[in-house]
Amino acid sequence: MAYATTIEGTRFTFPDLRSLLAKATPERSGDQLAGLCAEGPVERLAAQIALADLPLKTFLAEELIPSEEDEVSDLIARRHDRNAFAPAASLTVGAFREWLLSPAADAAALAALAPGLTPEMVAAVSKICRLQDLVAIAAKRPVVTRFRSTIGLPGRLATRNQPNHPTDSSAGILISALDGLLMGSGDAVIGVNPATDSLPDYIRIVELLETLRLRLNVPTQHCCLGHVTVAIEAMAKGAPVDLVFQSVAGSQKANAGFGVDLEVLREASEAARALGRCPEGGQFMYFETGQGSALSADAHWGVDQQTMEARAYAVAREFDPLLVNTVVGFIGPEYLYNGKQIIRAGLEDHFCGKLLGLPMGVDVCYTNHADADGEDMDALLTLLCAAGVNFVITVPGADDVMLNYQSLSHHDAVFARETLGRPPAPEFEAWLREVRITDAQGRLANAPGELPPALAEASRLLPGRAA
Amino acid sequence: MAYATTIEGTRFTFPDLRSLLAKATPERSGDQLAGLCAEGPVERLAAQIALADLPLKTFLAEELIPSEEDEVSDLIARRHDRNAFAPAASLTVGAFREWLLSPAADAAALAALAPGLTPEMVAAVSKICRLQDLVAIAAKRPVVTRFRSTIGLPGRLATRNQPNHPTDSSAGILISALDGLLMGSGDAVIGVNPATDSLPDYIRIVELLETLRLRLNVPTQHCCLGHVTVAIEAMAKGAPVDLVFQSVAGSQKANAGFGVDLEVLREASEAARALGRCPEGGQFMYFETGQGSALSADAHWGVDQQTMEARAYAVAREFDPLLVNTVVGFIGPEYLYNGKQIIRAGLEDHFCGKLLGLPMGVDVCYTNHADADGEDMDALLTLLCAAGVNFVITVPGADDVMLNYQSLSHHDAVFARETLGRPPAPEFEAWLREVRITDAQGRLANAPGELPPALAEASRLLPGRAA
Amino acid sequence: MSAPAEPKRAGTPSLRDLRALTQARIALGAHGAGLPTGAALAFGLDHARAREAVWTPLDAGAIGEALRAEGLGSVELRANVADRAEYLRRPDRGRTLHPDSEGVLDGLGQGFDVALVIADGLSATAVALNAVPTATALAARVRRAGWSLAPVAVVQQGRVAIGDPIGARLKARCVVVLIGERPGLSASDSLGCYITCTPEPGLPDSRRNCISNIRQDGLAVEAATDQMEALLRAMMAQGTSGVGLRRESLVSPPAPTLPEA
Amino acid sequence: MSAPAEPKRAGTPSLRDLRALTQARIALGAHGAGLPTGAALAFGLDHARAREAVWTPLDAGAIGEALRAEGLGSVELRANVADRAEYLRRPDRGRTLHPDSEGVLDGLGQGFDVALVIADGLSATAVALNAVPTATALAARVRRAGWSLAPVAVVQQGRVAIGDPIGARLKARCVVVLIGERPGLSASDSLGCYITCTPEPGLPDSRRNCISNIRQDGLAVEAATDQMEALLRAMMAQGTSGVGLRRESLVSPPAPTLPEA
Ligand code: B12
Ligand code: B12
Repeated sequence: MAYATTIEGTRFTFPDLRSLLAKATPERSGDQLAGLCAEGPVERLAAQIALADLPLKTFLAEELIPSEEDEVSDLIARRHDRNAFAPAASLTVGAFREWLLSPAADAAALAALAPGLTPEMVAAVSKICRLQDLVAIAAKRPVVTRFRSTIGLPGRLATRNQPNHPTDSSAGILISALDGLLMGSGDAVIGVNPATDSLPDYIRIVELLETLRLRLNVPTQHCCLGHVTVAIEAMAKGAPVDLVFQSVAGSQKANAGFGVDLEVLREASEAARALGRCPEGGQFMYFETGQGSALSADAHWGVDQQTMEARAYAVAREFDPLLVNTVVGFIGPEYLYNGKQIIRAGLEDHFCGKLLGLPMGVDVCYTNHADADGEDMDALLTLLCAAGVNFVITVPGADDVMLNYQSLSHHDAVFARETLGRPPAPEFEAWLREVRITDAQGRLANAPGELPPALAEASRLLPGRAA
Repeated sequence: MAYATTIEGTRFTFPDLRSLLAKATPERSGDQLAGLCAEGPVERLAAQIALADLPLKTFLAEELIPSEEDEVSDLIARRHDRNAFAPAASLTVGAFREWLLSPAADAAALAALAPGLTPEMVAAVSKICRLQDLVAIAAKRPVVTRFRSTIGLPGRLATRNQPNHPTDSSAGILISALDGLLMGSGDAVIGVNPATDSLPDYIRIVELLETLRLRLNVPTQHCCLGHVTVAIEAMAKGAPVDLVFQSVAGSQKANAGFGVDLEVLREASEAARALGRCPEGGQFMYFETGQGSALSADAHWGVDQQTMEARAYAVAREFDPLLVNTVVGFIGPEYLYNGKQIIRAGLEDHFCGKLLGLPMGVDVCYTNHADADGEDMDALLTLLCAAGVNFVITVPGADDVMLNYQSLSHHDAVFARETLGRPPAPEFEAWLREVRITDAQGRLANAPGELPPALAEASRLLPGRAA
Repeated sequence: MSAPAEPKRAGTPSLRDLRALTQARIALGAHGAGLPTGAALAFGLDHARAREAVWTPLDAGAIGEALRAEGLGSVELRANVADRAEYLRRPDRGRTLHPDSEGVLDGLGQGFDVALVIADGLSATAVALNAVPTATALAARVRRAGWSLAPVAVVQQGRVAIGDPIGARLKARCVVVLIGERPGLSASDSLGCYITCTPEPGLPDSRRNCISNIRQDGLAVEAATDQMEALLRAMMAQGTSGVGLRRESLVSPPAPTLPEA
Repeated sequence: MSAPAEPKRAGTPSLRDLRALTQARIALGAHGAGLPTGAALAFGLDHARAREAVWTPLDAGAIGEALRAEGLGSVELRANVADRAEYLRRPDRGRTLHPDSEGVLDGLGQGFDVALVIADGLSATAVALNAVPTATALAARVRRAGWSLAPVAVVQQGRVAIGDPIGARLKARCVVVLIGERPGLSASDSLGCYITCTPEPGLPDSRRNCISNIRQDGLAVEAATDQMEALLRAMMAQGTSGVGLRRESLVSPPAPTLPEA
């Protein structure tokens, strides 16, 4: 079906829902690369105006990618809850935005609505939201998950401590993880991206992290972000796997590009549950996503990258994750050209994920081939904290020496705690005080790099000391 | 004296303090226009490294603009308090930044230091601060002023209600002011920029605002932002002038371009004090500044625009103002090219003003010839609230129909209150509740544009009703 | 599920009924802190339009034609600016004449009482709509006052201070610059008028007087030229302009009459 | 007036003493939430350098020379990309050959066991430093294994998938792409290796295997080529690559030995 609107005598038409959504998307290099974006601001506004008038339920009638050919579409259709959707069933996209902003849309109402929303609906409404709307609405929607720590409580910010090393050296990973803990980072997860992709390395890394956790008694969980198939093998061998990780995307073909499908994710999830490490009712899956990955795998079906990203959340939602992380500026300028595009995309992803009921974190980051810098990240972190993001990634000095990009520094988490007033997960906050990493006010208590006495145990893990 | 640094074998030299400061400034179209900026990122870093090593006290020994030829320099030199400066006297610019970030620099320490700081010192340190530093440090330095309302208390945000009209129509101004009040805006000041510049119009406008204030019993102050010389004449004729306004800049010549000097400002200040409208110990001067105005008047002396801006604060500081407002994106792209430059400049200005002890507000704004949009303003507002800005400007729907630019909307103040948790001045907050503009939670209580019963009085001011 | 629309209370007026009193975007309504979707999209569209207006070129030929139809001679000049992108970044260049244009002025004679300049400034739209009527009305007043008027200079890519070199070269006692003000969100047709006595390059803005917001929904042409005439009279009498000019003698604009609600 | 530097407690170790264990920026110190000024400025400088590295062009001639010195023949190709700016925005073009380059391949023969591609990717620096030693070591292993090796293709403005059309045109059983990984803040010399069995245009990345972080402070050339050989052996045996490849047979990199603190 075609969609159209007239602005001052000029008629703009959009042949189908895909093109309407793509043309309504704020400027983005990835959609330009795909040849999907609006020609200019006026065509974009025309698309947004037409989109605002579109009944939300259109997205139930018309699929962007046919269910017959795509298991993600099929999943979205199967899981849609018509009863939950009922209160919004008569709204247009524009009226839905207004309702979301209104006081009526409080935490309870938003939680009740979530199973009635599809990725396409939330992507659509995000396209007619300003940054401020994205912040204001998301801020009303806490999503809380728990394993050893409780993540996503209102007014708090958790962090993933990401101690990567270019050759996965045990000592290098360990010391980096400790550095992060001493700066107060790691309540969402201590998670290593392995440079290598072998099973023995995977097992070595999770064992290393498990030792660290047990010795220091840190109320957190750990993860080796290897491929999910490797995780399955490792679990079969009895490795201490806290969280199962996988990158996911918004179409079956894109997931195939990542070497996964719903079936293998389900298998992994069941294997992890069977380990029984996570307390009953808790969560243990960890997914990463990011705008552009579907296009990168030539698996976007002519759908704009932001909508594809929201569809990835349908995959994540299926497995009740502890953490979902959009690595927003990670891939590069071909998808998000500069700081401005990264900032908006980060807030969109957080917004869409939260509306769908996901525990959203954001990797606030950029690469050296993008037109962005640390100041853009300062802005995005501050906006995300206002929006109530569940967690962010932090690395030593903002420099990931293996993945070759800049994420946040552990210092930035200190800023979030001390200036923005966002303490970490309560269990972790208590632990930080107990071991005297922070003082009574929650401020860092030690000289840089010094282990507080309560962590003397940790020193035995260090190279050259008795283990 | 020349300054130099060597990076990987390449030696960078800077002939004098002016060029060192200019080259250390983050990229900015105004400094490019003036031909002062660094050639590229590496030269900029070299200048920043050299600047970080510079002893702070150099700025006392070496003047950027000679006192003999510039009364602003003379004022800066005369007012410098060596005792207050003592604790920082041995620091370099780089160590000063570190101290500012440290817990030792709390509100009391920063307040005690302020009279010892010169504009050049704070400009210098701002140049080696990231956005996050600018926010974190400023957030520790509340500056509180009061007239009928108390502005700048920690955790609060005041607003200037700016009801401009292209022909200064009384009805047009009034209805716009009321619209703002109904949205909860106006505790810093209700301030009109007159389109006209005649004395009768000036008097008519202040009388109109005075009537509004008295009828509604609003705990705020008002202002007609005409030229200070007109204000002096109006006061002589007994007009009810709450605040005396003037635009000021960082050199005598630039102020002459504005048609003012320290003498005339002093005269105006004394005249306003003599009116006795402001409670004892309160403040009643209102200044506006903005990067680029000195260069625009060809009065920048080869000094970069951000340092010139900080020098304008020395002028403002002399008169113990109630409000200082940097109209950051107001002039246009020749000084701040895009959203990124506007965002940084706004935070720099706020930071420098606060360190100097000024009650800083920011006009979060952009023009249609700049490469910026409302989303950049969303980011800047959120960052400024984190930094503890005293007040911002708001206009109906973000559109100033007389000055032809976009500032914040009254709605944005609602966002700051409801999402960022920044209530207005306590007196005004109480008034808003009393007259039922807001409910018990501080949320807007009325349908748009409807006067609550308690404001029925206001309706008599409206055209077509008995006055 | 939509925001509660309270019934309008009898007796209390609504600002919505009074929207005609200002172009300002009052009584828009709000959902939480958010603008209604319609208002938000309208804002976006207006922004796109206003940005376009900045880049619209001036049709100087058409202005010359229209002036001729009103019996006014004119010349076309341009400032020393390569293109619109440079114009935005280099206001200094918009204040000086292109070398090609300097000679043009020399053929026009010297020693006029009033020189009149029309420059695109930041809005060619404002100039296209309002410059010729304003110039025509002002010229009539100049003639009536018995002052001599130079041929109108129509300048591409000009800034306010372009009047200084033009006025100086023509040895004019006063120069009146009619220029497109930066386009706003609601109006991109606003004309500014800046008058300077004894113009010469390098004068500060404090040496000028300004009348602003000349456009259909702003200051009317008659009222604006009234003020221009009064300013010119004061300048001719006092030999100066700007903040030094004594203003007692100036007419104040008529108090706006309030429409009935 | 500077941040309190606590005396180092006896007995408890400091991470500062162990900085050699990782290139990561650990134990930087903090003032409140802020980085020390030195670290903040160093970060800025590293960022400026890393951005430069992205734009540094590949000296393909020099690579060819160096390969020749090692006894390896090569050809110069380029992807279908106009310049670096386009390269960054259009990865799709970096995956296809420029028409001029297609013919070059046709003269080289077909049906090799292994084709080797060196492409600038996002860091010509990485290629300049590490590609030739890696290629030389790999070529020796290929020869020892008795596989045939095509002349090395040196590609300007190439992406990982440029190996697909090259490998397909050469009808190679496996293609090994050595490519500059995006420059990081601390290292802009990191080389990536991507191997694909039965290459053809349009293959998904799940059909490749990857060995990454080949550089001085990362994976050593010997260890890297060890893994490459193992991967090639598995691929030749199983006739596939990527996630479908069974890995049991692969050597795992030697466990890093921990330096004494
Ligand atoms: C931009 C602007 C400024 C900028 C000018 C810098 C710049 N580079 O553009 C700044 C912030 C510095 C400024 C300052 C002032 N401005 Co002013 N400004 C404007 C604005 C919003 C737009 C002007 C425009 O579009 N110009 C067109 C472009 C093409 O011109 P330009 O050559 O690029 O820029 C020149 C003019 O803008 C001129 N200019 C700007 N303001 C003023 C004011 C006066 C009195 C004069 C003579 C000239 C002048 O100076 C610029 C450099 O030569 C107008 C509002 C409007 N709707 O026009 C008010 C406006 C013209 N300004 C006004 C006023 C009152 C002032 C101040 C006197 C305020 C004060 N109390 O100190 C000062 C002093 C200006 C001076 N130098 O003498 C009034 C004038 C009222 C009147 N009828 O006289 C206006 C109408 C708005 C208002 N009501 O406040 N202004
Ligand atoms: C960018 C990147 C990505 C991007 C690629 C998209 C893009 N357009 O660039 C995204 C986020 C999609 C990605 C995803 C994954 N990646 Co990756 N990625 C990188 C990174 C950071 C830089 C790569 C680079 O510079 N390439 C050079 C440029 C010039 O190449 P390009 O042609 O522009 O881009 C291609 C390659 O980047 C390639 N690619 C990227 N990652 C991977 C992973 C594998 C296994 C393969 C075969 C190819 C591949 O896909 C791109 C499109 O063709 C490297 C780390 C590093 N230091 O190199 C890790 C890295 C290569 N990725 C890795 C992994 C594990 C993955 C995933 C398998 C993660 C997961 N568990 O799902 C997925 C799957 C990738 C796939 N499609 O099969 C590992 C590989 C480990 C190994 N030895 O096999 C690395 C080393 C980092 C890590 N340890 O996590 N990745």
